[in-house]
Amino acid sequence: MLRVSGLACARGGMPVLEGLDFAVEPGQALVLRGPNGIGKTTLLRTLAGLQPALAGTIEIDPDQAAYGSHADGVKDALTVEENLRFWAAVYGRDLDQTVFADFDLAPLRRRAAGTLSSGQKRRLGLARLGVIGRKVLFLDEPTISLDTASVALFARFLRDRHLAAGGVAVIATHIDLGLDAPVLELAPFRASASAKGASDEAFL
Amino acid sequence: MLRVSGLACARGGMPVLEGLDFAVEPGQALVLRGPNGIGKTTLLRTLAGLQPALAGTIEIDPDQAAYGSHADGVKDALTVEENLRFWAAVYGRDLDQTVFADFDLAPLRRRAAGTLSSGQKRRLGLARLGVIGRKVLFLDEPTISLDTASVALFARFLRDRHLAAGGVAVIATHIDLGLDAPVLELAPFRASASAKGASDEAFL
Amino acid sequence: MIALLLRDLRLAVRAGGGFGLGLAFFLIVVVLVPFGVGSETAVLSRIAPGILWVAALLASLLTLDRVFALDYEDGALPLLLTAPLPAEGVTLVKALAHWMTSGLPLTLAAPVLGILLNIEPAAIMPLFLSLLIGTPALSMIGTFGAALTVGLRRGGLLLSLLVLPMYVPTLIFGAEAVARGAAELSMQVPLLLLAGLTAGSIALLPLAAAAALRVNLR
Amino acid sequence: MIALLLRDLRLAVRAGGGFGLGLAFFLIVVVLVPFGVGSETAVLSRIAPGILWVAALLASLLTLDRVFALDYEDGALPLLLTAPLPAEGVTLVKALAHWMTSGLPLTLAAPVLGILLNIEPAAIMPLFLSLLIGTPALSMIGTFGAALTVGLRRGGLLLSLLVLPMYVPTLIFGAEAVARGAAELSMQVPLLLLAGLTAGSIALLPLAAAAALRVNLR
Amino acid sequence: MSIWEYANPLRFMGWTGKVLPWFWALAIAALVVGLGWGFFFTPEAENFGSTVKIIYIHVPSAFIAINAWFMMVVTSIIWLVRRHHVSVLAAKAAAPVGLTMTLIALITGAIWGQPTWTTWWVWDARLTAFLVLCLFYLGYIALWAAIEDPDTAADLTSVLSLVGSVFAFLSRYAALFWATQHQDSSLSVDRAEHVSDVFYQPLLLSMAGFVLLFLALVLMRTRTEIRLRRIRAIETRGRRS
Ligand code: HEM
Ligand SMILES: Nc1ncnc2c1ncn2[C@@H]1O[C@H](COP(=O)(O)OP(=O)(O)OP(=O)(O)O)[C@@H](O)[C@H]1O
Ligand SMILES: Nc1ncnc2c1ncn2[C@@H]1O[C@H](COP(=O)(O)OP(=O)(O)OP(=O)(O)O)[C@@H](O)[C@H]1O
Ligand SMILES: [Mg+2]
Ligand SMILES: [Mg+2]
Repeated sequence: MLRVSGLACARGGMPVLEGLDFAVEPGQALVLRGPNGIGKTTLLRTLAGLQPALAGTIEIDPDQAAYGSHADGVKDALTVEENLRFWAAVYGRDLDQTVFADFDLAPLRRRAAGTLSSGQKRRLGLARLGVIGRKVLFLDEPTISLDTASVALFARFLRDRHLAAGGVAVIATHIDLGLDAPVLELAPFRASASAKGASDEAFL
Repeated sequence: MLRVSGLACARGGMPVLEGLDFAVEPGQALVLRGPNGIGKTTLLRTLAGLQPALAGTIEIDPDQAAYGSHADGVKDALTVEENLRFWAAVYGRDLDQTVFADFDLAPLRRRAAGTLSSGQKRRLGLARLGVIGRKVLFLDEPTISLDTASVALFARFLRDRHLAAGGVAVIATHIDLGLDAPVLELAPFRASASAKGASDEAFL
Repeated sequence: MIALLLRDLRLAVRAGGGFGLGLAFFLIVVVLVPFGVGSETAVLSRIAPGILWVAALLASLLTLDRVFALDYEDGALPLLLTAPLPAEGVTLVKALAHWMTSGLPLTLAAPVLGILLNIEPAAIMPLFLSLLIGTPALSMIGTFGAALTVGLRRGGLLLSLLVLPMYVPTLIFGAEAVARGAAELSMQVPLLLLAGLTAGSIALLPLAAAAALRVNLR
Repeated sequence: MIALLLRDLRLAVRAGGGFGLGLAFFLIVVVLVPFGVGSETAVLSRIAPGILWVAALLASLLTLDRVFALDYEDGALPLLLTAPLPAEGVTLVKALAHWMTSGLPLTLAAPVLGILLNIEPAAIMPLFLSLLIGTPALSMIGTFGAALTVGLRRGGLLLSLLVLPMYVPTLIFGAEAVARGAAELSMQVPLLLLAGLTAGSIALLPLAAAAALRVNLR
Repeated sequence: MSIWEYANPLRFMGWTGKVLPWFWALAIAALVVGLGWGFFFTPEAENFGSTVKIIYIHVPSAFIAINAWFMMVVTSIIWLVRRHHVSVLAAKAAAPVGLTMTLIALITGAIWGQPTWTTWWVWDARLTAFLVLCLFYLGYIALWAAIEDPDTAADLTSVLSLVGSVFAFLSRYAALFWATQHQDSSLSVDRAEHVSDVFYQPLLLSMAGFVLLFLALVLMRTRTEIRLRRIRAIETRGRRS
């Protein structure tokens, strides 16, 4: 489903991580751990195809990846339902109504997203993952701003809806999601000072 | 230092919290707890004077309050040090150099804030609290994006620098800061459906 | 793609009168000019077509920073680019949405505003036609400029600096068409050139804009 | 307050040529007009002062959305308003920074651009003077408009709609001063009125702007 | 060894360091001789008077102004295709030189225009196209200045220079089209097209001088840009360790 070998990635022109090898099988999640600034976001962006890898290969089932960034991409002027309906349409799907229950959004359905509290907005951002029907999710700190009940809700969605259906998820987070998933500690993969690939290498 | 009685506050024209009474003595912190959307942000904004209270009184030592919002107000184009120097100047103070150690920013000092990772940026946002010299802090989810080490760093700053010097802090957070502080659960203060003060009340 | 177009139009409308604001700006510029240059009818009717074209350019410019910046700021842009839409399609749809909320209403309003500036009656139809054919090029060129500057916080002014020189050929052909129309000469050549410009922009600029977007989100 | 001014100027410079961009826009508008209205020297020199004033207005307008919006988006604005600076002072400093990065360079460049438009030599000094006296009012009025629209996502267009009508008196007195100067009449009256306008705006508008800011952040 | 090896920044610094003084020497020699000859040892043209001498600055600077842009486009394409840093830095270095040459051409043209056309400026096709070129230079430079990350800036400015060239070219033709519609074009520069032989040789020489000057300036500025990148690279390295 997802196989990464010898991956190195860079941010701001400097290598940050190198020598990453891992594979995630269907139904499995992988949690990325590491101190602030180690390169979790960078790794996820690379996996999602937003930036090129410095080295190594990434194999993903074609047309199955989706990226969930730090920011939600929620449109303040649209209602909760319109936001979700838009993303479903972009991915060529109908809006699956169960998502409102899954993310406790039913009472907020007709509210303009701009009037949501930070946690409610985040729930809406996560609910996007429930409507796009992608199997390989790359999630960057998905539980920010969520209270414990909402974190549990999200973990349940991941476990029962996503992974149970054979999906895969790579999740960067600082808190414990309560998922039974292997943890990849990124600290050992910090790029060494001698790592190749800095964009200004030629100038040294 | 901070005394609140009979406070009610509203968001988007609707009362969200009512009947709040509490006092925080010098050297003490108060943690606000409550599910997403209960009104923590609203309460903190009201305390900070950004929005008027519906009812009740707020007594704070004059010229001592400072607000730390969800967003950091960090300028991407300025360096870490320039950002902090600016805030120090706005509060009429010199830049206290210990802040770089307190928030582990010393190596990032000359970096443009726009190139920081989310956690590093957040540390910079929090470091502002260390340079403005205010005694009464209202903090809205200060630990978002922080790894555990940084959370501990922040808790230590609060305990050893701020509270130890007789400061006060009201903190909305979903995680455990490791501070020995009383917790105010907001759920019981949710405004009842009959609460007075909605902006469109006159039309009913 | 249609979903994206609908969303953008809806957002434009919700953000407070999407269609109206570009128009209103157009109107105001047209009203300001007589205050600046004085109200002599002869002078005004002489410069009216040119001023209308320049005002249309500026009104189109002023809405450009909406094209990508909003999606960039709230994080929707990386999500769109990782979605199963070709980046070229995204830029094309964005340009189309921009045209529908700025170029099109401007075109429809221009004849009326022309009357405010004492435009010669013979010039009204040419003005309308040339705007109709020319404004899509403006939107497409502008979208390219917006893609170049999307990473920059509030690149509005830089955007104008990049985009306005590229508007020059469109403006020249457009204004020329009106001038010829007013003089009852054949407008065929400038209009054809204008159409060529529009077609060329629509065919090629989405590629450049998509490349710029990808670089900016890297 | 000085810290805020310095920060704003520094940000303007870092954002890529703060001072230069307003100017460049001004230049471009001036270049575009002849493309629109044609190259007849007589017509151009007739409309030059008016066009320069309108262009200055637009250049000043286009930089307005930087005044508060950036600070609003990254959350610095509520922090500034809860800081020990009077909100009126904040708006005044913002207007000053805006003037220093837009109005002042425009004023200095206007005579040179006037030459491009074949302005009459007698009109150059009046143009310079009237811009020098009038542009601070533009910045102050614009800052008020920016304060009104700060809560709105991408209020740029709405901002122009609100601000441009308020620019009308400044434009009229400014253009009148230049017209009289060019005709070698006394410019004293329009210049005095312009000065009054500027002084009045600076005295009163910070209050209104601060009130608008507070409401918007509520 | 492939010729691309010479584009490695460090090697580039090596060989340009050696040739740069020669460029300077040749440029100065050609300019001194060309301009001196032109200014002091040519007759005055019958219809221009002594103002004709300005041609020795005006025409070469206009020539450089246009060709500098071509050079930037070519080096930008090389960057996009082969990702040679020096190539795009050369484009970056050439832009301000090109802009200055454009301004010199504009200003000398304006000074020349004052006695000949009795006005500083006319909206002639060539002049307007030149003004538009000036704007493209400004935009290109501003885009470089606005973007923090050097590689992003290199990519985006390269795309801009490509697309911009197409529009600059179109503008030139549009301006021609536009100018032929207006009587003012009777004042066109093109009328002075045929430069008689007496003026021709010194003109050629100062033209060569300007080309050499341009090359020297661009090499020098490219070297500065490389050094700046080098400082940046060393600084980031230092901060990381
Ligand atoms: C601001 C005003 C002017 C500008 C921007 C300008 C610009 C130019 C440009 C772009 C060229 C083309 C150079 C080339 O293709 O290599 C040129 C050439 C030339 N200009 Fe000017 N010009 C101006 C005024 C004048 C005036 C007033 C005269 C004299 C009456 C003049 C005489 C010439 C001549 C003789 C050439 C060489 C023609 C040729 O080699 O084809 N220019 N100028
Ligand atoms: N634009 C940039 N230019 C230079 N360096 C950058 C840039 N963006 C990020 N960095 C650096 O790259 C490193 C990796 O950043 P990244 O955002 O991937 O970290 P992260 O693991 O997601 O951290 P966090 O937990 O704080 O979100 C950090 O040290 C950061 O300072
Ligand atoms: N502009 C608005 N208009 C209407 N209702 C709003 C608006 N902003 C917030 N609300 C509502 O007010 C309530 C309180 O919001 P608030 O942001 O204070 O919650 P919170 O406790 O901070 O939540 P979170 O933990 O998610 O940040 C929420 O139910 C929210 O939906
Ligand atoms: Mg991160
Ligand atoms: Mg909140």
